[in-house]
Amino acid sequence: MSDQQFRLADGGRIDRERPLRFTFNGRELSGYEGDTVASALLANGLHLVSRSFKYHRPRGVLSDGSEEPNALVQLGVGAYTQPNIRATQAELYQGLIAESQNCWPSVDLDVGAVNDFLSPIFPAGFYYKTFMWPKSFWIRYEYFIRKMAGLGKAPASADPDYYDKMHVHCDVLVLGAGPAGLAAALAAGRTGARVMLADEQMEPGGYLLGRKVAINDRPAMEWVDNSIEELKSMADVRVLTRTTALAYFDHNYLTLLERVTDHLGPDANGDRPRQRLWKVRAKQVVLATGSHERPLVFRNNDRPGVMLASAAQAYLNRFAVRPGREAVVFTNNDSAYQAASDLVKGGVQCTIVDVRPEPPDELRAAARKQNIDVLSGHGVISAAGTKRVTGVDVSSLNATASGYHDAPRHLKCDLVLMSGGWNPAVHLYSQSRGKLEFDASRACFVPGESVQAERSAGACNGTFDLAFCLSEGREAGKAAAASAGFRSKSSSSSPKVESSPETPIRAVWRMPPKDPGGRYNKHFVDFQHDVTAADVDLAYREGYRSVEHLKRYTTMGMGTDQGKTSNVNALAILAEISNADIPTVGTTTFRPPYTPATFGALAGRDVGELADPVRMTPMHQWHLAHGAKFEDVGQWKRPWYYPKAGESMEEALSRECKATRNAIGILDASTLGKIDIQGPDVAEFLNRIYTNGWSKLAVGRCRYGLMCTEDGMVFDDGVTSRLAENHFLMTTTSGNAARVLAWLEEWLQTEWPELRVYCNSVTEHWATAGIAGPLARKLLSELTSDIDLDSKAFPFMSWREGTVAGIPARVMRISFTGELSFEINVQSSYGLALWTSLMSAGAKYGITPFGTETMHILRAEKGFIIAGQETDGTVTPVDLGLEGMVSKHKDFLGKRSLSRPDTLREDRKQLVGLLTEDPRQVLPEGGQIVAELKSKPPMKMIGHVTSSYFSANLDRSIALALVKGGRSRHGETVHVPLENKVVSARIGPPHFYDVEGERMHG
Amino acid sequence: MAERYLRQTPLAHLEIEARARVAVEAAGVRMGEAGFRAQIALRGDASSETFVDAVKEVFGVDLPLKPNTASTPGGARYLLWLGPDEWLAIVPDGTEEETIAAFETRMEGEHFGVTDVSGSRTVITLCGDRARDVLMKGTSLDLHPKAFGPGQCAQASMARCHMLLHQISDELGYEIYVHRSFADYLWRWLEDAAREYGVAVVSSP
Amino acid sequence: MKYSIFSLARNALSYHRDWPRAWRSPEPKKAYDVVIVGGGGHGLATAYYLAKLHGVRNVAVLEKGWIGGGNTGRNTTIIRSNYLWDESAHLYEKSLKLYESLSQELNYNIMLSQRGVLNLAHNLHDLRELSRRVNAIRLNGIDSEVLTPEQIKARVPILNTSPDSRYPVLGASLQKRGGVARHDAVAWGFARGADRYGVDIIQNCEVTGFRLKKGAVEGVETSRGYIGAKKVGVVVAGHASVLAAMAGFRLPIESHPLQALVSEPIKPIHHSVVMSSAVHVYVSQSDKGDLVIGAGIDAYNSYAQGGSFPVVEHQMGALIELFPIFSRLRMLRQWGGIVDVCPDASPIIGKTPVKGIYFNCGWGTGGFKATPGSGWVFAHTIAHDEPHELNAPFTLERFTSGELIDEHGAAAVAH
Amino acid sequence: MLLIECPYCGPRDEYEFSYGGEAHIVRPKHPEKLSDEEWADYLFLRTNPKGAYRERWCHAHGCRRWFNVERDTLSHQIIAVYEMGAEPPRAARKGGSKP
Ligand SMILES: Cc1cc2nc3c(=O)[nH]c(=O)nc-3n(C[C@H](O)[C@H](O)[C@H](O)COP(=O)(O)OP(=O)(O)OC[C@H]3O[C@@H](n4cnc5c(N)ncnc54)[C@H](O)[C@@H]3O)c2cc1C
Ligand SMILES: NC(=O)c1ccc[n+]([C@@H]2O[C@H](COP(=O)([O-])OP(=O)(O)OC[C@H]3O[C@@H](n4cnc5c(N)ncnc54)[C@H](O)[C@@H]3O)[C@@H](O)[C@H]2O)c1
Ligand SMILES: Cc1cc2nc3c(=O)[nH]c(=O)nc-3n(C[C@H](O)[C@H](O)[C@H](O)COP(=O)(O)O)c2cc1C
Ligand SMILES: [Zn+2]
Repeated sequence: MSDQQFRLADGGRIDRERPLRFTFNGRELSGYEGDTVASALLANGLHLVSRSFKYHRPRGVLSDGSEEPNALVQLGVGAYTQPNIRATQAELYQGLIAESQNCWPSVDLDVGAVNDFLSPIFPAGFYYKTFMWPKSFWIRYEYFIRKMAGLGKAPASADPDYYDKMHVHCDVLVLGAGPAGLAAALAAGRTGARVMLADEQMEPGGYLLGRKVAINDRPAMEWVDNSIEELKSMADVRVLTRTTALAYFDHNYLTLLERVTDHLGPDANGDRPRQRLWKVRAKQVVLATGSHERPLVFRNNDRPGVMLASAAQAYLNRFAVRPGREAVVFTNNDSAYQAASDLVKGGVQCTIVDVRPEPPDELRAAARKQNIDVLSGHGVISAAGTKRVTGVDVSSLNATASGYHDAPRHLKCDLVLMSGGWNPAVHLYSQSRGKLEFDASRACFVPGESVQAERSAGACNGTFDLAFCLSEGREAGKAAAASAGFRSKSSSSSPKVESSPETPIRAVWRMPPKDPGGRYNKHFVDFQHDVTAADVDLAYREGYRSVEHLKRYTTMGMGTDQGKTSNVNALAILAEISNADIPTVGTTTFRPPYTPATFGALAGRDVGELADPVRMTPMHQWHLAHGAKFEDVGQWKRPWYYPKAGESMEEALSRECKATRNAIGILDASTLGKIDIQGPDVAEFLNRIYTNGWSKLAVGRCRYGLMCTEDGMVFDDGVTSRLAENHFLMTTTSGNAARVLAWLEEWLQTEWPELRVYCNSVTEHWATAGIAGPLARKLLSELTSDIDLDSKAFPFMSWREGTVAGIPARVMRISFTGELSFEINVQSSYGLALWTSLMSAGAKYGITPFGTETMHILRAEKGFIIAGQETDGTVTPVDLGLEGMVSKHKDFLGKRSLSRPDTLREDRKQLVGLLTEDPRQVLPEGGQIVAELKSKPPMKMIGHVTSSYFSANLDRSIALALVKGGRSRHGETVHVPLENKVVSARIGPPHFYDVEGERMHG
Repeated sequence: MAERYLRQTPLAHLEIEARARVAVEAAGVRMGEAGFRAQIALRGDASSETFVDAVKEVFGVDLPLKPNTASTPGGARYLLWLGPDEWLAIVPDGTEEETIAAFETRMEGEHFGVTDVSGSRTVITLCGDRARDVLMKGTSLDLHPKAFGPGQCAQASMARCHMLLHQISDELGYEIYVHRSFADYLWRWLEDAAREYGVAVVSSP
Repeated sequence: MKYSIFSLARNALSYHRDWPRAWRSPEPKKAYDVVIVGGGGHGLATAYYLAKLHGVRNVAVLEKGWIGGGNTGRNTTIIRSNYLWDESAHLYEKSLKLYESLSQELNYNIMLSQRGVLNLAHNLHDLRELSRRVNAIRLNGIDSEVLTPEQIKARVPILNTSPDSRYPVLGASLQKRGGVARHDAVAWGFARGADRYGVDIIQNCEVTGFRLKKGAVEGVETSRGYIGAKKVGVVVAGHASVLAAMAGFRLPIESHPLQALVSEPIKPIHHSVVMSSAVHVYVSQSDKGDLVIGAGIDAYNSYAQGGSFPVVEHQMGALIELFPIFSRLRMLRQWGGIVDVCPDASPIIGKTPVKGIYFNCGWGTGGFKATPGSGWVFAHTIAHDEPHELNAPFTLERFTSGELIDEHGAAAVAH
Repeated sequence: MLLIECPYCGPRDEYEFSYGGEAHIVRPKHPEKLSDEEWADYLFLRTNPKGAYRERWCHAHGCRRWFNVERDTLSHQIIAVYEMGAEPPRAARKGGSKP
């Protein structure tokens, strides 16, 4: 076979100057720039492209666009490979590699095709009826079923490309750049409105790309080119090709996916993204998305070589490809006559089979002139051939189209073109929540009333005549601009085109079988999922009668094409079977996306390094340089511990803990939430927010507080300082900083607007270094001259202002470790400088940086809780043993909840300490506690371990736990059954070290 | 007085100057960091004459009352509207404390809020022909000249961060105020977003 | 007609013309002993067990649309019983047990695929919560284990377990008996089963009001006329508040959209179920080959069965961070359901302020796994006018006493 | 995706806001005087209607202000936006209407 022997000598929109090589199933082939994979395959005479999902039937190219159910290929190799790509949409590029999918060993010889022979026992829904015995075997059956299913293959490695997103606002968004869309965009653009025009094809023109029609007495594409040029000259107009509108959301928000560099092939994008997602907020939308031609349903209508008439016409005119030599054009409406006429001009012999007894005279006369036979009132009964159609049986239909008058007549052909009428592409309209209406004369669903600020124009509105498409588009564009506040300055008229009257179609939804009572089991409705008219019947018979049940039982319309070519046929057949009218049966729900959308594009650039912000403190680089291991706390990275070379985690922790208790440790506490609160009513406000009282806190002093939600459960804690009479600084846990600020604002603004209080986050303004340990005062005294550090002058739970290491600082004498400790806050630009000063001045004292883990151990030794670890949203202050902090004298958020029957229960889970019998044994956090051991589960649980560590300072393990009635169980021994052992421990009070608090007060 | 040379901006570790990919002339986008910007969070009642007068007196500019606008920069001190009772005041580096003190004195006995937040945010500058396209990748604000122009500001989310955006002029482009801990992420995000247009890194003005 | 490979083969000979209807579509009778409102999985299961186990056969299921078309038809089909609190663990475990023999019991293959469910931990806090949960579940006698990152990698090689990942995988819990099932089949199987016991399944019949007398129910007003009922069980998921309003009370429930999506079908690549509640993404691969992917709820109340786009964007970012090789695959379809969210993320199953009206709701984002168990306890409750001990803790009164069963724990969304 | 008109900043995308649930639930002045039932009602019971719904939103990524919105929970149409503390506008009280 010579290369591209089906390519016409001239014509088409391909670039003959740019020949391209590509391979299909390992075969080297050629095509041109401007080809799709499908047109290039057809130019090479290849019709067999793939195998179907279930029966592995040979399949060819059905359409020329994104509605394609059959011709799916695996495109590209290695990390670039993509499954299920429509050959009809994929543009050819140099070196493209495509393969058939879902077949083995090859598309020509596919073992899976046995399914076609077994199909009698595999009707719709067969799997619900079998594979139930023996019970344990389903997982094995499933293994094979899964292997058979699926289509293409996922790549085996990460995606080398990147994806981008863009937000835009516009006055008028026009979707579809066919005649209607172009006319709309022009009309809107001329008003000066911000217009955006998008079309999913590689170039604008829509339907006109594949037709030989005239506009203003010139080839229509000239008008298209001029229109685009004019649009591009307008300042506020954006034209996007290769851009599919995926989804229409609330409030005129739409997503569009642009294939920026896909058509160049891998490695050709340079710095450009592979695809770009446009997120558009449009004041007005004009839908001009055209229509899809419908297949006709007859026996073996799925054979390669059976295609849509409009597709064949497009291959001929747009791609200069002759899709066959002899064609039977099977139609129920006028549009296929033009296709036949074009094909004949392109050297294809044509016979028209029209189910209408009386097609329009002009059409017949025109056909006669071109020597095209027209068999009116006829239907195609079935197609012959396996991997390529070889002919059809036709006969004349009876009046009700329920059978045939004559014996079948065989027509030889290598191409069957179907035209079963047109489905307006109402997907986006429907997603905008619009209700569809059925247009009986055109036998299609059309948009009804607009729900959002949107208009449909052209074929997607059921307007199929070019002249009307143009005028409707123009009107829609003008009206949309006007609604967005833009009036047209000039009045221009629609371009001139010949209008041809349309005659109604004769909808025959399924061609009767040859014999009365014959079967429909090879009358394909949904090509991809091998759903036949017989399956529709079966579903109905078994009671799956709603169109939604039909869909789910047969999987009709659930394939990668989402039933663009099949749904209407299926529901019409269902209507016929159930004697209902089509609108009553209705459609299934249209859902986004319009065509499948790359996951990567939906994620955009928020992947890998940029997946989510990593928040860093001002001292972060120091931690990195000093080998810190980090812990994620919300988005923050916090040093977890600082292992020295060769040190294990345990060793490092032991060193950090001991250094802090015996000398001095230093912690980066910058992540703590800090809220600056000002105003005359702050104390009252804090009284309502915290469980304890605040009115009497003196200026210069700090106090620990607990916050509850309204249902009485602890949700955050922290120290708040009084900076001045009307000025407080609240600290929160690192993870809750934003939540607490939002909580404060919510109450202030929505419930207590009378309180004169302003809150501002200063979390990031301050960097905080906490120094703790017996030598902390000594170190600090070397770095400050203007703060009196004496315990009387600067007692525990107070703060002072001064200079530390030459930096203005606010120093708080508070302690989470139980040691003498100072938290030094400086403006965060100085954070690193403060830290390094402390480190160098502290070197002689053995200052030791410690991370969150050591902090947790030290505070657990003291029995200090961590909100979120000792609490989980079900723990009250009383449960924590902090009833002393629950004010009796005032109301506060959550107070009333503490006196509900359940919160008053004596046997609630309460915070206790646990000491394991074996002091070397560290309980796992999350271990469940039982009072009574059984030999095996189930066992009654009475609580769980919330915190547990090996305490180097105590040289034994310690743990905190929540235990039912725990406070009255001190002294009891309980057990923690683990996967392969049981650890026993004794309950005691939840503090283990310096119970009197001498160290921190010292 | 603190030893100012001790300070570090949150982007210092990125050594952004060394990251320039293309020559300034060829770049669609120019980015830089304007660190150490002295900022004061200001809260008060816009309907109170005392407050409005105090602002005028202490900052030397009118309190911007129109949402999403800033008082004209150029002067040493200006304010950005953040909310109906909330503004961000920009003052010369080093004057924040005295300004706050002056304001507190002037507002003695009134209900107001004034807080030094100079360490909270750094400023990423963004200009060039494609600066707006870069921003549009990360925020859903309408930044078309018909909707947003010089002198306007807005708080919004940008990438996965919170930002305060201020358009200085057509030529000088935009300033993005971002919280310090997010600055590294946002810088890298923006730089990545700009790469298809060519990025040049410029020293802050 | 019993379903089996033999009956399939036999029917093949007659071209499948003789299959009977899976369920009838009768006209509603004037009155029933029990009317179940809502033809989702839970409602159908309730009717089935009422008829089968409690001998209450004069039952109608009233469905405003088509059965199985609510959340039953739009969920990510994850089944597991690894819940933290005893009350939940017992209830969900009952359900899983029923699931394990449901295909045989109903003679309808619901394709229960116990391929194991993994819940990932991405930070130390997650890990601690996960270990607490696993320990509790084990001590409740339910299978559950903790996996190390190496064990996770061996089970799910395509998962990104690199420590440098933005969401590093520090560990996971695994319930081997967990998995997925074919959601439609669950509804249809129960419908067919209930129908065989004489239950009337009435579709396109919307309940629009209750007729009450002296604080007790007498019947329901519907789009197809009045239907008398001695007892009414309401199982309408996202519409619970709407029905409660008709009966004159309010519930601690808010309705939110929950979205899911599927990819195009591909050859098998993902053999287990992976859930990450921290980053809100849940993935399994259906038998058809599509990846079924769930997200978190939309923040606001809604009755529109669709959600908003930022949720999907977020979910996709997390998905690709966890499964980098999915980046070039494509989303085929996205949709939403309306979930009935309870403050403590646990269901409400029991009596209401109106005598004779029972509610079963609040399953929120995670009730598919409970379908048989929920029907089983609800049938008991209706039949005996008394909760079974399994659902006794799940009363409406717990919101007054404070005895909540807080299953938020590590999972804000508990599929 | 919703387009919400912040009363202070103008229309912004939904994800700039955080949601606050049902509006006009007033915190009882004297919780201690309430029965458990009354307290539970305040804490947990919600109308959650299908149709017009008054709810609170906060412009979290913008001006940080809370305000009220009346929105149809089925069509998502926004019927009214009004400031905290304000009475629902008249039009809003009538319930849903077409754009
Ligand atoms: C996207 C998504 C993912 C989920 N993923 C999981 C998961 O992985 N695992 C899991 O366990 N759960 C999951 N769930 C939750 C699960 O789907 C539900 O909890 C469960 O299906 C609820 O079943 P149901 O029968 O109670 O409700 P539904 O199936 O919703 O049935 C309620 C029925 O009541 C009908 N109804 C409503 N009002 C009326 C009226 N007035 N009159 C008559 N009929 C009425 C409705 O039409 C509907 O058919 C998910 C949910 C969603 C939306
Ligand atoms: N019976 C007939 O003869 C008949 C039937 C149908 C159409 N037509 C002809 O078709 C033309 C219709 O013009 P038109 O402008 O309405 O439609 P069109 O088909 O010419 O253009 C629609 C365009 O929208 C694009 N599109 C569709 N969905 C899209 C999406 N989601 N995102 C982005 N782009 C999308 C398509 O790629 C196409 O280019 C007229 O010329 C008409 O005569 C004739
Ligand atoms: C587990 C599961 C798998 C699904 N698989 C597919 C699929 O392969 N193809 C498809 O088109 N839809 C699939 N769907 C989605 C349904 O088509 C449909 O969107 C969903 O049931 C919600 O109904 P609605 O879109 O009609 O409102 C699936 C749904 C679920 C719950
Ligand atoms: Zn605002």
